[in-house]
Amino acid sequence: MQPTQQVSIPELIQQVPLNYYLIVSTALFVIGIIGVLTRRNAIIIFMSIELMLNAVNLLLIAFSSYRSDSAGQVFVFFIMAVAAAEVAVGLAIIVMIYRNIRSIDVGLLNKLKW
Amino acid sequence: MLPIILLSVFGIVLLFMGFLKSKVLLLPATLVFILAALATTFMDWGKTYLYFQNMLLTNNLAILFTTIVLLSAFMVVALSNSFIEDEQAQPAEYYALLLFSLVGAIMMISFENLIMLFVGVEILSVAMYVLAGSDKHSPRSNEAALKYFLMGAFATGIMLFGIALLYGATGTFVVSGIKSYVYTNAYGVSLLLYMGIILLLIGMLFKVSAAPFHFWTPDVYDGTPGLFTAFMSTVVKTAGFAALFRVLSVSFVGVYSFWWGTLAALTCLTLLIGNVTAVYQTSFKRMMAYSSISHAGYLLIGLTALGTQTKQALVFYSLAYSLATISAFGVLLVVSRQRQDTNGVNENFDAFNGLARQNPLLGFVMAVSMLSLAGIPLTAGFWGKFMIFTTAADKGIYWILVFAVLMSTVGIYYYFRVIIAMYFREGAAEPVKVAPFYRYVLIAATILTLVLGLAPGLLEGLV
Amino acid sequence: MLTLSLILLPVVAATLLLLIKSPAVKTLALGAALVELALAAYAFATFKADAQMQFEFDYPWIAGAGIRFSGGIDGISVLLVLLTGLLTPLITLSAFGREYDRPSTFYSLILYMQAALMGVFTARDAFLFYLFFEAALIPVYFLAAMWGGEKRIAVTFKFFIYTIFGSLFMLVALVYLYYQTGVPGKPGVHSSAIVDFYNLNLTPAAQGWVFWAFFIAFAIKMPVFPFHTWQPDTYVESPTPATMLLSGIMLKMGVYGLIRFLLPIVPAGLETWGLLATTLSVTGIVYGSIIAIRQRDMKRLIAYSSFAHVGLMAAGVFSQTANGLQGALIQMLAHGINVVGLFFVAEIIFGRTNSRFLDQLGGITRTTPKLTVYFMILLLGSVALPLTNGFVGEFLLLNGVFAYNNWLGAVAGLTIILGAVYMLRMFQKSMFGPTSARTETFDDLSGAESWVLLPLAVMVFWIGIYPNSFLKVTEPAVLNLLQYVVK
Amino acid sequence: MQTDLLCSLIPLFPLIGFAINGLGFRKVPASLVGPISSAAALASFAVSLMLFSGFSGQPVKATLFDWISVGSLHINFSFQIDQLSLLMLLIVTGVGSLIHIYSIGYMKHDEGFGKFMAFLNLFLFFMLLLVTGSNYVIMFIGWEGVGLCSYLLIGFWNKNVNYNNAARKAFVMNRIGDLGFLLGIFLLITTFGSVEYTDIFEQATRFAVGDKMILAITLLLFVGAMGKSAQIPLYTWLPDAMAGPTPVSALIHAATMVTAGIYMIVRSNVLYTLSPVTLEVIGVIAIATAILAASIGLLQNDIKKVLAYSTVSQLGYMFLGLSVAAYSSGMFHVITHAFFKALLFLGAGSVIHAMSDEQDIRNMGGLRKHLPLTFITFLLGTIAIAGIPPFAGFFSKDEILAHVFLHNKALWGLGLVGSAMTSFYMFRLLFLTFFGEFRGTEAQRHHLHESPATMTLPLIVLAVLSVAGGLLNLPGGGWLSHFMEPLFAGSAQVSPEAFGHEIDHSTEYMLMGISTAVAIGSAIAAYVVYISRHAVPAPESAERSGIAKLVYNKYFVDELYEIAIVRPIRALGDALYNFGEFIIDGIVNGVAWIVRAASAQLRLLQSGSIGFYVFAMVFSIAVIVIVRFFVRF
Repeated sequence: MQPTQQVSIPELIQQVPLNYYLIVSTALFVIGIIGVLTRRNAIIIFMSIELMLNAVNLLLIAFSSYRSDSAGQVFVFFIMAVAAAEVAVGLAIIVMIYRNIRSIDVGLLNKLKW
Repeated sequence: MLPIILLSVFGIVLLFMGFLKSKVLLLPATLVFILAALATTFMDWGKTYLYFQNMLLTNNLAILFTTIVLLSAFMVVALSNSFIEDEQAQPAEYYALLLFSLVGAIMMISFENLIMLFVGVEILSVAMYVLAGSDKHSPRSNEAALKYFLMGAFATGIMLFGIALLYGATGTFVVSGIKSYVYTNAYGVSLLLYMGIILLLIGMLFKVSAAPFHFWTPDVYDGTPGLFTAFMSTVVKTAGFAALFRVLSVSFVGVYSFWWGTLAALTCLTLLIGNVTAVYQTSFKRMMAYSSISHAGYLLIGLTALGTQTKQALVFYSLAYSLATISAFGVLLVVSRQRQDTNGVNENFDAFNGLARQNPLLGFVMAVSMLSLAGIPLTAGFWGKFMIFTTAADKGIYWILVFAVLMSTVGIYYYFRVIIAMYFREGAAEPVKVAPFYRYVLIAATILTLVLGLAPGLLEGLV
Repeated sequence: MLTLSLILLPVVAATLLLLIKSPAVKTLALGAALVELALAAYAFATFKADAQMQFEFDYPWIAGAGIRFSGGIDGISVLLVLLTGLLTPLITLSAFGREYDRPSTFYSLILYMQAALMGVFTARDAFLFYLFFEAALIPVYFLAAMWGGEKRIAVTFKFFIYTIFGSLFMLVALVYLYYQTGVPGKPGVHSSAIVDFYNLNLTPAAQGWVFWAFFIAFAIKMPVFPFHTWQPDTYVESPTPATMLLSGIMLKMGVYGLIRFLLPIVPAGLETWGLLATTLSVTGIVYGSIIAIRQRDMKRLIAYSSFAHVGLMAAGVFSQTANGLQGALIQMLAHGINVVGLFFVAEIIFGRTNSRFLDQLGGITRTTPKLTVYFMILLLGSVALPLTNGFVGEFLLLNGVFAYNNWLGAVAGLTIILGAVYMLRMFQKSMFGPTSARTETFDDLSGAESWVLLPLAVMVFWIGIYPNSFLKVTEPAVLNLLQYVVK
Repeated sequence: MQTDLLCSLIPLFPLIGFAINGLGFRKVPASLVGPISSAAALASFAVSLMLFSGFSGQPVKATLFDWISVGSLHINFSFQIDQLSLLMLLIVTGVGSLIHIYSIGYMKHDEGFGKFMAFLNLFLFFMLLLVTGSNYVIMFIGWEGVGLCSYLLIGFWNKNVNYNNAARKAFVMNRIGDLGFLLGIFLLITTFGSVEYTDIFEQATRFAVGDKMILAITLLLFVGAMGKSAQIPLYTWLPDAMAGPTPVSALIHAATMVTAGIYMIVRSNVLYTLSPVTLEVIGVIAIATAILAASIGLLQNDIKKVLAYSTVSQLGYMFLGLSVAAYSSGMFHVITHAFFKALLFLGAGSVIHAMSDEQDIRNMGGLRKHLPLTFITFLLGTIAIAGIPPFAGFFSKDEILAHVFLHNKALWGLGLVGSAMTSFYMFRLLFLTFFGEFRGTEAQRHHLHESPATMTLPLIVLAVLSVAGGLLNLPGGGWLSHFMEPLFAGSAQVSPEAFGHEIDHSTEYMLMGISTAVAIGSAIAAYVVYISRHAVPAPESAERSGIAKLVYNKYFVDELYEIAIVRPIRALGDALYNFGEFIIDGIVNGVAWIVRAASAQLRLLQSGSIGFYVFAMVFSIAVIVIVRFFVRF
């Protein structure tokens, strides 16, 4: 048992090499993209996009910690706030569509084309 | 930076005004608000100021872009008189959203920190998502809203990833900070930066509907109510190009050789897809969507050939394009509403048949705006193209010029289909009526187009 | 100021015409055109025959970029200014015979067209030239497509796009040239004055490209073989006043462009490609003439003949000789007069018989001594009979081409023979022979019609008998221009 | 100064006449039309006479104004009076005046009388320009102008499609020649830098005989002469030109215009002397034309056609003379031919007038009783052209043949054959027309009458000239050759050997004897066939065999031209219009089509499916990243 050492969160974060964060968040981001690509349900697509945003957040926090620069974390708050606003509008749109066509399958929405 | 504050406040005021029974005051109030914002914009004229802890920066270029955006918004609002008659419409909300979106646009124009860019883009976009779906009972409008929203959010994600990478590479969100990083590390900039540049550019190119990130444009323009389409295709595009210009000309100019080739390829692709696809359209509105893609292509030439001329070219082109586009949509709105067919409003080319005879003024306005969009001399559009072409020539990129010339020939083809319909085809005999104020706005826009076409030197020296 | 008023007067008049919807609109338009003629004639009469620009105006336009709103008349412009001034009132008057729908628009478009043409011929700034070059297209396009025949929409649309397509390449070339100019000691400052383009030192490769950009633009406008296919259809489908504007004045823009731009700016390009360009032009002469021989539609026949004639002008310009250039200049004047007259005759015949087809006509001369005489005079001018205007031009042009290349000159000379074949055939089939059902009753010229044809006939002989009144005016400018060609 | 004024007056009078009658057509009273136009012609004749009588022997030049000037090239509108132009002036105005007077009688009843007289004046104007101009371009004005008048007058009765076609054919064939002439002028300009006769001939004397440039110039100019003077292969228009009123045939297509080619070559004699090859070519073409045309004349039945082919044939003789550098002999024949051929045509006109526009000699016969004056003059003309001494034609033709004999015996022999044929067809014409029984309709017989005095007077004058014209240049150095000698000073200088062959008298008499015998023999043969045996040519429908068919149909030359030239050009015109234009336009439209097709395909990318759109975006990002970072370029 090692004595529990008081570690600051940035230090904790820095215990993992930066590249790992990069890889993980990129993986998360790509998973989000794949989700957008493969799903037809509007809500799940939307969730995948949120996943992409969170990948960005993770990355920003990692960079922020490594650089000891608070701007990155500020940005994360902005992203979260804006994402919330986006969710509000996005869900409203999805609801509106559901009211009209009784479905939220984006595959059905292809009246506008060519 | 008063306009940002003013417009936000005015937006809220408008929402409250929505509680009033009478909707009559809304339109003039909005116009006054926009004019007030416009007036305050010029308070910073001639100087460079940093606002809000170095988050925003105003200079003459930003003021000019803001002016174009506000002018476009003014015209769009002025052409929105039909809301008063429409039972379904909730004009107070619409106007408020328009004002809010303008705040976003101004932020995109004058950001100094990438956070502001992101916030501006989102404010503008979220408002647009709502406006795209404002015709709640129309499946077309719904579809447009969803498509715009999903794809817009997706593009935002990409852009954010790019910003994050840039941050990782440079450790700052400040535009000029990135610039100094690029200059100080001229020979060893990291891969993260390059990747960040690419992803950030892609996110923004999506907003200005450059190919191959343009796919949302035709569908969304088509489904969105015409007035908001006009707003989208002018304000969003102008703000988008202002933002692109700022990042490219300030932050990334040091690595010009890295991105210009990619941008040049995308420019050509945009020109090709926008112009060629427009040829086959039967819907005027959809054609305008492709036309907006093609104009994004011309504007991109200015960025690809980034140089001393670019600023002026972008400003002039945006102004010319906005004037012409809004006049065109203005005419379309009147005509499509009075020429209903089985699908509701008729937004096809044949709606314009014989228009020049039934209402010579509308015909003339439309003709001038089409000529301007096609870049025919004596209109502002010609000088816009001319200036864009000179930027390319200044950089010596003549092949892109030749390609653009070929594509503008294609462009003439589809713009002239409207003129042909209006002037040379027979249409319904009943006259098309236009409200007086509406008419003045159209006349003013047309005269401005022609004046700029005759005396392009008027705008000279402003930037 | 004179030059500026030549451009502005028709604009103002046309705009006023649009505003007043009075039945007197015709007369007002004619009046404006006559005032303009007086100005043009004054310019011609007081023009000093030297190589200098005269009656200049010069204002900043996009001052920072060195682009100026400047114009003036030199020996090369002056004939075309005169031609434009002379033909517009006649074209206006010639339209009196038919009631056009929306007359105020119709006549104002003619005047706008005139303004643009005046601008083209007097511009001293390359971009101003381009502006007018394109702008001239719009009124005539509207004239053609609004009042034209059945297939007018498709045909004129093709014409419009095709010609714009060509001139856009010229724009690229102009922008290129503009960036090659410089003011000593001031990097980044350029000039778009045409004269400054003359003194550029371009590499041969660049000259080649610029040559083609110019050539395509002007070749489509004139048109030169094989860029001509828009032309016959457009001439046929357009209402005759528009056809007259197109053939009488507008195609001269192309020839003028060759002289003003191509020759002095890219002499080395001309050195390399001139033979090919001349061969194309000469091919057009023979090609157009042979096709004209078999046409039954009078307008189409004249269209092909115009195509053939303009090929000779182009070849003459490419010959880079004083003879060729002088010939081209005087032939522009002559051809404008002849072709407008011939189209008017076709219009008169069509107006009376409702047919332009030669096999449905015949024997018209029986009742129409006046028409016959005027038609014959114009025809003689057109087939280049000595002492008529066509001869002077063709003589000098052929001489120039012959000096450039004997064989091409000989082939180009076939126009002398073939021109006689198709023109006389047209004359014979329409005027002579037995009358047909359509020509049984045929009124001779009315007063207005005579007033159109009389000045044309006078000009036919004036130019033919005393061409020096024009040649002397243009000579110094032409010789001056040729200095750049041989540099 | 005096001369200047007179020079300009000569062409001015007919121009004024043309202006009065032309502009005042249908307004000038019919009784004044004739006197005005004839007065114009006579005035010119009078002025010509004045010039002639006051002529000092030195050429005089009168410059009116600088016509076309470009750079160093100045083409003056100027006249030159010398021996040659004086001769031509006298012929043109003299014979022209007579024909004007004749036309008053002949055309009086035609509705286009005023127009006709105006055209005649106009023709005179251009012809006078042609012969008095002091440079090649002024000559070319006249050259083309007479072609125009010829066109106008051949197609004078313009309701008849065939006449119009004939007129057009004449103009176009002339134009073919004119092109050669024009190209010749261009070569003159490049070679000598001037078009002025005096300049050119002065410089030409410095050239060597056989110079390539001179060869090209002379050949090209001769092409012009071929067209104007109806030589092979450009002769077929002249017989067709008989569609015009008969005075026109006499004036333009016999006496004056068609001799322009000879005038031109005599004028340019220095150049031609410098180019023996050209002279050889001219000789071959000339003799071929002379014989071919004469042989066609043997079987023609139209009174004017016979005379037309005779003209072609006689023109051949004139060129034959030129081809052996016997320029003055050629001119001599021009003069005598003008007299007797004008006479014959006018006589034929008188016959046609009397026969109510009948021209087929198979329907004539025995006219000598009804038209005694016409008969006698026609007879004199026939004897003159047949070459029977001592009439004009004998001397001139004999002089040519004598020169040819010295130069080339074979050509001389062929010339003699032609001469025999000439005599035969002329007497055949005479006998069939004036002797035997009348073969026309009753109506025609009733109408037969001698022509009015305005018509017979010119006949008499011309008959006198035809008889006495030979006096101008009697064998052994006559007045004419002496008069013209200064013209050939240049030629004599550059190539003395081409001149100065004196024929010894015994040869000369022998040659005269032979040709006289041949002419008389042919006349007797004609007498035997058409008087003694009363032969009448077979009607149109009759079957003809072999050579007769070939000759009767004019060797099918017109048909040959139709097949070899006219139809291919027409077919080419159709082909170019239908296929050439289609292909060129197809390329233009094809580009538009490709754009549209591309548009139709490209827009399908816009499938409407969000999934695809996002996929496209992601795919594009991937491509951009891969290309940007992993592809090296």
